[in-house]
Amino acid sequence: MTNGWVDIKNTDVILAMGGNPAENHPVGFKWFMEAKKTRGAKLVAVDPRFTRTAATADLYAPIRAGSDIAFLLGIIRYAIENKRYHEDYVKVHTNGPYVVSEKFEFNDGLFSGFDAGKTEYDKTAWAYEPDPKTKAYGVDPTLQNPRSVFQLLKKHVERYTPEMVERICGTPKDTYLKVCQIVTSTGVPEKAGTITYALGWTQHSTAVQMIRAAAMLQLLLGNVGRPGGGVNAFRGHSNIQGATDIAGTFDILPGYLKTPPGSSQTLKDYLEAATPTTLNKEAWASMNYWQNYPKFMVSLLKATYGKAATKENDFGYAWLPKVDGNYSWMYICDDMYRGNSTRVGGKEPGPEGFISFGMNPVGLGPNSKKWVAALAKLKWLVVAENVETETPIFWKSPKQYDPPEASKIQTEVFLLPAADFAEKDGTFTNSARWMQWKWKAVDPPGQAKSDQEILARIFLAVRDLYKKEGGPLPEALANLSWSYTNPVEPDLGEVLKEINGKALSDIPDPADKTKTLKTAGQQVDGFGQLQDDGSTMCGNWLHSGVFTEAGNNAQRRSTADPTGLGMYHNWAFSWPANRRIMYNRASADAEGKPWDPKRPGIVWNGEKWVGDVPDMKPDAPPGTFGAFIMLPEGVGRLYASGMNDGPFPEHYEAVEAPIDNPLHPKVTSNPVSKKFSSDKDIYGKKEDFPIVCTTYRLTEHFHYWTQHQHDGVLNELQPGFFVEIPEGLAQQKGIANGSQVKVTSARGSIQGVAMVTKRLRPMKIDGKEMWQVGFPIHWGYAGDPNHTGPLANTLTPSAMDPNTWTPEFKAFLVRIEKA
Amino acid sequence: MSVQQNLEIRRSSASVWGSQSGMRSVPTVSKYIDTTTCIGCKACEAACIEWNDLRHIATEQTGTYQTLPTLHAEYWNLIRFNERDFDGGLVWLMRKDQCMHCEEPGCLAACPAPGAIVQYANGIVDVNPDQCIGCKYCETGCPFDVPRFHQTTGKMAKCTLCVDRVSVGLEPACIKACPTGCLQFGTKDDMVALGARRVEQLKSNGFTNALLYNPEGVHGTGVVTVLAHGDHPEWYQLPRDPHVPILVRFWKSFLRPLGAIAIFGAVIGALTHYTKFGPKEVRGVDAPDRNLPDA
Amino acid sequence: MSAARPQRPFDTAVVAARDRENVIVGNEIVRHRLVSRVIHWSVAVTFFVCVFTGMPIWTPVFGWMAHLFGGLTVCRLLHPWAGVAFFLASGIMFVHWIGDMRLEPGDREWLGPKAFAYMRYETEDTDIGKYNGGQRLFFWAAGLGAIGLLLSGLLMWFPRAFPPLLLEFAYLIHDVTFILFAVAIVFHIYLGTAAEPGTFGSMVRGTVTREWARLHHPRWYRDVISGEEDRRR
Amino acid sequence: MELTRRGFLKATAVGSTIALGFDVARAKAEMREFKISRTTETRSVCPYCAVGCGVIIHTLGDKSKNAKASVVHVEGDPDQPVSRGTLCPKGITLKDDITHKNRLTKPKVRRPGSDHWEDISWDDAIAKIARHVKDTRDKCFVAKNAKGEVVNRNPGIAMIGGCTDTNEFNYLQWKVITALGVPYRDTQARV
Repeated sequence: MTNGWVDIKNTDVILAMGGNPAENHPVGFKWFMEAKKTRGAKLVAVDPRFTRTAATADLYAPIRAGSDIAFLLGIIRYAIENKRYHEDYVKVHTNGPYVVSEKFEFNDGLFSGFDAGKTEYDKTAWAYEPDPKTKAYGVDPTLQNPRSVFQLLKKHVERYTPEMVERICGTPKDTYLKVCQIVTSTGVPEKAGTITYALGWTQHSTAVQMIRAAAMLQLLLGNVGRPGGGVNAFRGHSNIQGATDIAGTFDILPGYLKTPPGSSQTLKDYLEAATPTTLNKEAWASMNYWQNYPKFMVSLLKATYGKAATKENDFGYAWLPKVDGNYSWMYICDDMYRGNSTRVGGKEPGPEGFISFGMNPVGLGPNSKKWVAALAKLKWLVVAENVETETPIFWKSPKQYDPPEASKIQTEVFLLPAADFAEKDGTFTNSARWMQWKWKAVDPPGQAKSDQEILARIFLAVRDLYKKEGGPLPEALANLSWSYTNPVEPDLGEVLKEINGKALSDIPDPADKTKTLKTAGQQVDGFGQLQDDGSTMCGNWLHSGVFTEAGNNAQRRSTADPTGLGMYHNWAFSWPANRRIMYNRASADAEGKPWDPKRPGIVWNGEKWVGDVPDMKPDAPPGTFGAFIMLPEGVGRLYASGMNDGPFPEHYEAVEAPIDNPLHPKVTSNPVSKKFSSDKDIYGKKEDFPIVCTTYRLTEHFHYWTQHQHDGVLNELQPGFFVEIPEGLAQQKGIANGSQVKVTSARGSIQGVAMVTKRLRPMKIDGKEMWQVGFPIHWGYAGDPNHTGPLANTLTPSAMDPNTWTPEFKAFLVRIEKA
Repeated sequence: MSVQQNLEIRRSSASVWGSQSGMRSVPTVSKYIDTTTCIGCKACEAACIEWNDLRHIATEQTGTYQTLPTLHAEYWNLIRFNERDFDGGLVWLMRKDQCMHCEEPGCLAACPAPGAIVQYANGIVDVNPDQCIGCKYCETGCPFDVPRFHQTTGKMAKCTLCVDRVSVGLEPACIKACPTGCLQFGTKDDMVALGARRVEQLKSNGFTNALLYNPEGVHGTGVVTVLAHGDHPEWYQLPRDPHVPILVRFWKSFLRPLGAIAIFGAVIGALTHYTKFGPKEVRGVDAPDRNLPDA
Repeated sequence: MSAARPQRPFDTAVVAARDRENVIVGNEIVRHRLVSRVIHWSVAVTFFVCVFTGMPIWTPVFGWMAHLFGGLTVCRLLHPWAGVAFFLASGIMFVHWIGDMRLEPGDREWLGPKAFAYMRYETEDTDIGKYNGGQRLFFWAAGLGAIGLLLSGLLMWFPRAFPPLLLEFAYLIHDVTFILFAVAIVFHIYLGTAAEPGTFGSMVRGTVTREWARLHHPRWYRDVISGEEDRRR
Repeated sequence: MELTRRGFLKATAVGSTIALGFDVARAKAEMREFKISRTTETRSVCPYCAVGCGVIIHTLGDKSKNAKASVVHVEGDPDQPVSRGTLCPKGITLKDDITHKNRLTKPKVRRPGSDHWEDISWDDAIAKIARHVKDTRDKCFVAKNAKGEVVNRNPGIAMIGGCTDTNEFNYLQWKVITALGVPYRDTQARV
C-alpha cells in the first residue's frame, strides 16, 4: 500500500477492483464504510462476481476475468477525452512531459524491440529522447509534443472506447460510463480517490500491467501521494510484505537490493550495475535516492559476515551466491520436476532437497499435480508446520492427483512441529508497511519448537559438519555472523536490532566533522546514517529506524493522531523512516502547498516540510527535487521503460484465452508471458473449454489452514467446497442448487456442491454469450477429516506474468457438467 | 467477580406483582444494525459462539453463504443472506438475525415459569436457565421466532445480548467484533438517533424507502435495524408488523386468572351448597335390614 | 376388614363385588365391580397428577403445587406424560362405560332446570336408572375433554412442528377445556362424597345400600330387586 | 463464597416461591459470570491477512510457576488503530487455531518408499537433515557457471518461507540460504 488502512477514510471515491476487500480484508474494509458514512464517499466495485464488496457498493460493474487492462485504459481515455485529469499534477509530478525516443512504436499488438525467438523485448527501444544540450531527458512542459509521454499515451488509449470495453470486458456501456464518471470525478485538486486491489490483479499473465494501468490512472487524476489517494495493494498474508522486504525471493536481498548475477564478479561491478545514475539534473531534478545503494549494500554485507567482511575482501561479496536466470516459484517446481536447469548455456542440477517453513506448494499450485510429481523426485523434503498439510503427505495423495506408488517414491520426508504466531514473538509487517511487534502468549504444544530454533539448529549442525569434514566454500558458513546470545534460539529482539543496524566505529557528522553522529556500538537512527566504508552494519536498510537507541519502535502503542488523518506516527514503526504515506511530496503542488488544504500530506512551511514524515529531503525547498525520489526521473511514470512487456499497458487475453484479442487477433495473449513445456504443463483451448473460471478466498477461511481446525468455528461457518454457477448456465446444464457438479480444465477436474446464484451474470463478450464460474481455494486432501475437499489448484495453469513470475490463478478455461 | 449486583430487574416472567427489583434507574441499551454496511462476514456469528462457548454443530454446504437455515439452540446469531433482483440489477441483502430484545417481550409474556425470562433494568431480555423449565411457551410468544429448546440442557436458549459483558460495562461480543462497524451498541436513544441519521443519508442517496426497523407492535426492539428497502422487511426475513400474539395475551393475562377464579368459585359453590342443603340421604324411615350388629 | 369380624366367615358383598354388578348381597347392592373401580381410580389418579403438575405451570397462583412433585421442572417433565396416561385411562373408561351411558331423550334438560332441581333435592323423578342424565352428560363431556386436552397438549409439546397460529389456539383450547373440566370435577367430587353419603363407598367397596339405591337410582333399584325375585322363583 | 451465596439465595428462593410463585433475587444470582475477569492478557498480531489487526490473547492462570497457561479466549485490541478491537471471523476464532487437536506435536519422518509416518527425536531429525543438506550441497555446488564466472551457488536445495514467518525469522532464513548458497528461494508473496 502506498497509503495506510486508516487513510482510506479520507477518500472521496474508491475503485475496488482486482480484489474483494470486504471478503478478504473485512477489518480494513471498515475504513471504506467510514468514508461512505462520514464523507459520503462513493464505492465502485468491479468484479466478475457480485461480491460481498459489491453488496455494499454504490455502483457495481461486472467484468470478465482477466480483461481489467481494457477497462482501466478505457477510463484513462475517458479522462483525457473529457479533460477530467489533474493537469497541474501531471505536469509537475509525472513524466507526462518527457519526450520519448523515435524508436518507440506500437503496431498491432507488439511494441518495438520484440524478439520473436526469445519472446522477449529489447527495452532499449523504449528509452527517453535525451536533450541534445543537457543530455538529460527532453521535457515539454506544455505536454503538446507528439512524442511526449502524454501524447503517446493519449494515442495509445484511443482504441479503448466504451464500445470496445463492452466488447472485451462485457461491462454494459451505460454502467461503464457511470464508473468512468465517478472515478474521474477525483481529477481535481480538492478531491482524492483511491484504487484498491489484491490478487485479482497480481495473479494474471498481464498482472503488472494491470497495476501499472491503475497507477497511471491515479497519476493522471493526481491521486498518488495524497491522503485519501494512492494505489493500494492489499497483501493477503500477515507478513508477506515483510517477506518481500527482507529477501523472501531469489532476486532480491534485504531491502530490495538486487541479488548479484554471475556477471557481477566484484562488488565494484555489482554496485556500478545496481546503482542508477541520476539522469534528470534539471529543474525537478531527481534526488535519485538509490545513489545511496553502496551504503545499504556494504552495511548489509557487514551484518552478514561481521568481522570477516573487510574492505580488502570486498566485504565478503564473493561468498554471496550469484544467480543466472530465474529461480522463482514455478521454476523451482519445473527444475525439480525435470531434475536440472540450463543456466547461461550450461546444465546445472535442479533441487534434490527442499525446505519449507510453513508453506504448502501442493495446495498453492498452480497445477497441483505437477507439484506432487515434482516433490516425488526429491531426495529429501523438510516441512516445518503447525498442521499436516498436503505437501508433507504428497506421497499418500489421492488417486486424482496421480501420485507415483508410495513404494516408488524415494523422498525422505521430515515433518517438524512448529510454533504458531501466539507461541513466539517478533514483528509482522502489515500491508500498510507497519512493523508491529507481537508478544509470546503461550508455549508451543508438545514438542513443537519455534521456527527460529529449528532453523538455527539445522544451520549450526551443518556448520559443524563443514568444520569437521570441510567441503566447497566452507567460509560461506564459517564467516556468517551468528553471534546471538543464544545461538540455538536467537532472541528476535536481538535480531531486530541487527536488522536496524548500528555504528561499528564512530560516525562523523557530515555537517560538522568535529561532532559524531553515532559512537561505535550505538544503534543507528535510520538509513540516513549508513556508510559504505564498513563503519556501519544493517540487516535491512528499509527497516532501519525500527530499533534505535530509543528502543524497539515496533512496540510503540500510542494511539495519538494529531493530524486527524489516521497516520498514528507513534504506533509501531512504518518503513521507510516511519513514513505513513509514500510519495507524500506529491500531495503538495509546485510551491509546496497541499492540493487540498483539508487533507495535507506534507506542507512546505518556509524552511522545512511538515506533516507526515516527508518523502523528500526535509529541508529541500519546493522545486529542488522531484516528488518520486526513488526514481531516476524524479517523477511518476505514465510511461515505464523498465517493464518486460511494454512501456504502456495493453490488453492481452489470458494465456487460456476465451476469445481472440479483438484489438489484434494475431497477438491474443501477452507475447512475453511465460509458459512451461513439460508433459504436465497442458493449456486448454477455448473450443474444448468455453467457460471462464476464476478462484478466490472466503472470509470464513484462511488459505489451506483453518479447515484443519477440529471442531473449529470456521468449519461451522463454511463447511466445505462449492462452485458458484450463474443461474442461466445451471439451467442449460440442468444443475440444481446444492447438487454435485464437476469442473474440468485441461489439467484435471474437481467436484463439489453447486451454488447456483444470481451474483454471476451471463456476459456478452465480442458478440458471443459467455459464462463465468468460480470456486474458493481452502480445501484439499489434508485437513480435518470432516472438512477435506478438492484442491482448487488442480485446475489452474502454469502460466505467469513476465515481470513478477506470479501464476495466472485468476483467469483460465474450464467446462462444467452435472456430477 | 460476580456480576449480579450490576443489573436489576424490570420485569420477570410469570410474576404475580412487583417483579421490579431495586431502585436504580439505568438507561435502556440497544444494538444497532446497519444492513447497508453489512458484508455478511459472520464475525458476529463467530464472536457469539466464542464468547458464549457454544458447542460445535455440524453444518453442511447446501448452495448458500448462510451458515444455517435458521437459529439454533447452539447458534444464537445468524446472518441471513438474500439475493433480490432490484432496479434492473441485484441486491445481496445480509441481515444479522438474533433476539430482538423487545421492549414488550412476547417470550416473557408467554413464559409460565417465574423468573425464567427476565427483562433487566437496561432492557436486556434474558433466559435464566436455572428457572427455565423448557416448556417452549416462549417459542409461541416470540414474534421473531427466536427462542430455541436446547436438547441436552432441556432449557430454552437465545441471545443474551452478552448480559455478562454489558453488566461490567463492555459491549456485546458481536458488536465489538463487527469489522465494518455496521453493528453499534449504546443507549437506545443514541442508537435510534444514529439510525435516523443513517436513514436520512440513505434517502438522499436514492433509497427513498429506507427506514429504521424498530417495530411499535412490541413497543420497539432492543435491536434497531437500518433497512435500505424498508418497504420490504420480508426481503430481510423480518415480520412486517410483529406483536405479542393476541391469543397469548388473552390466555395469559385474562383467561388464566379467570379460570383460577372459576375453580375457586366452584369450590365455594360446593361449600355453600353443602351448608344450605347438607348431604342428600334418607333419614328416619324404618329400615329393618340396617339393624345389623355392625351397622 | 374380614379380620375385623371373626364371627363371620367372609364379607360376601365384597367378594361378590369383585366380579359381579347389579346384584343384591344381604342388604347391599353391588354397584361397581372391581374392574370398574380400578378404571375409575386410574383415571382419577392420572387426572390429579396432571392437575398438580399442570396448575403450577398454568399460573403462579398455584405455584406451591409444584413442590408436591419436586419443582416446576419436574412438573413440566411429568405433565405431558401424565396427560397421555390420563387420556389412555379415560379411553378405557369410555369404552368400559359407554354401554350404560347412552343418552336418553330427557337428558338434555339436565343441562338446565333438571340439574338445578336435582341439586335442590326437589326432583321426584322415579325413573332414574343406574346413572342419571347429569352423570351421562358428564361422562360424554369428560370423553370430549380428554380428546381436547390431548390434541391441544400435543401441539404445545412439540411447537416447532406446527404453525404459530395453530399453536396459539392450542393453548386457548387446552386452557378452556381445563377450566370447564376443573369446575365439573369439583362438583363431581362434591357430589360423590360430601353431598351424597354412600356414593363414595360405591367406588371403594363397590356396593351401596338398598336405601341409597332406592333414593338415587330408583329404576335401577327396581330392576335389581325384580331380577332377584325372578331368581327366587 | 459463591456457594454460600447460592445456598442463601436458594433458601430465600423456596420461601418466596411459596409466597409469590416467583423469585427475582435468584434470577439475578444465576446470571452468567464475566469469564475473563482474571485471565492474563497478551498483546499480539493476527496471523492471517495483512491488515495486521491487534489481538489480545487471554490465557488461563497468572503465569505463576505452577499454572500452565492455555488460551481461553481471543479478542480484538481496541488500541490498534486499524482494527480498533474489531476482528473478522478468522481473527475471533484464533483460539481454535492455537488449541485445536490437529496441531502437530512431535517430529515425524517418512522413510524412502514407506507408506507411513514414524516418530523421530528432534536430535535425530536435525542430524539427518543436516547430513542431507551437507551431502546435497557438496554434490550440487556450482563454483563457476558455464561462462566461467564465480557464482558459488547450490542449486541442489530450494527453500521457501511461509506467510507467518516474522521479519526476524525471514532475515535469519536469508542469512542461512546465503551461507548455503541456495538460489532457489521463494515465499508466499509470490503466490
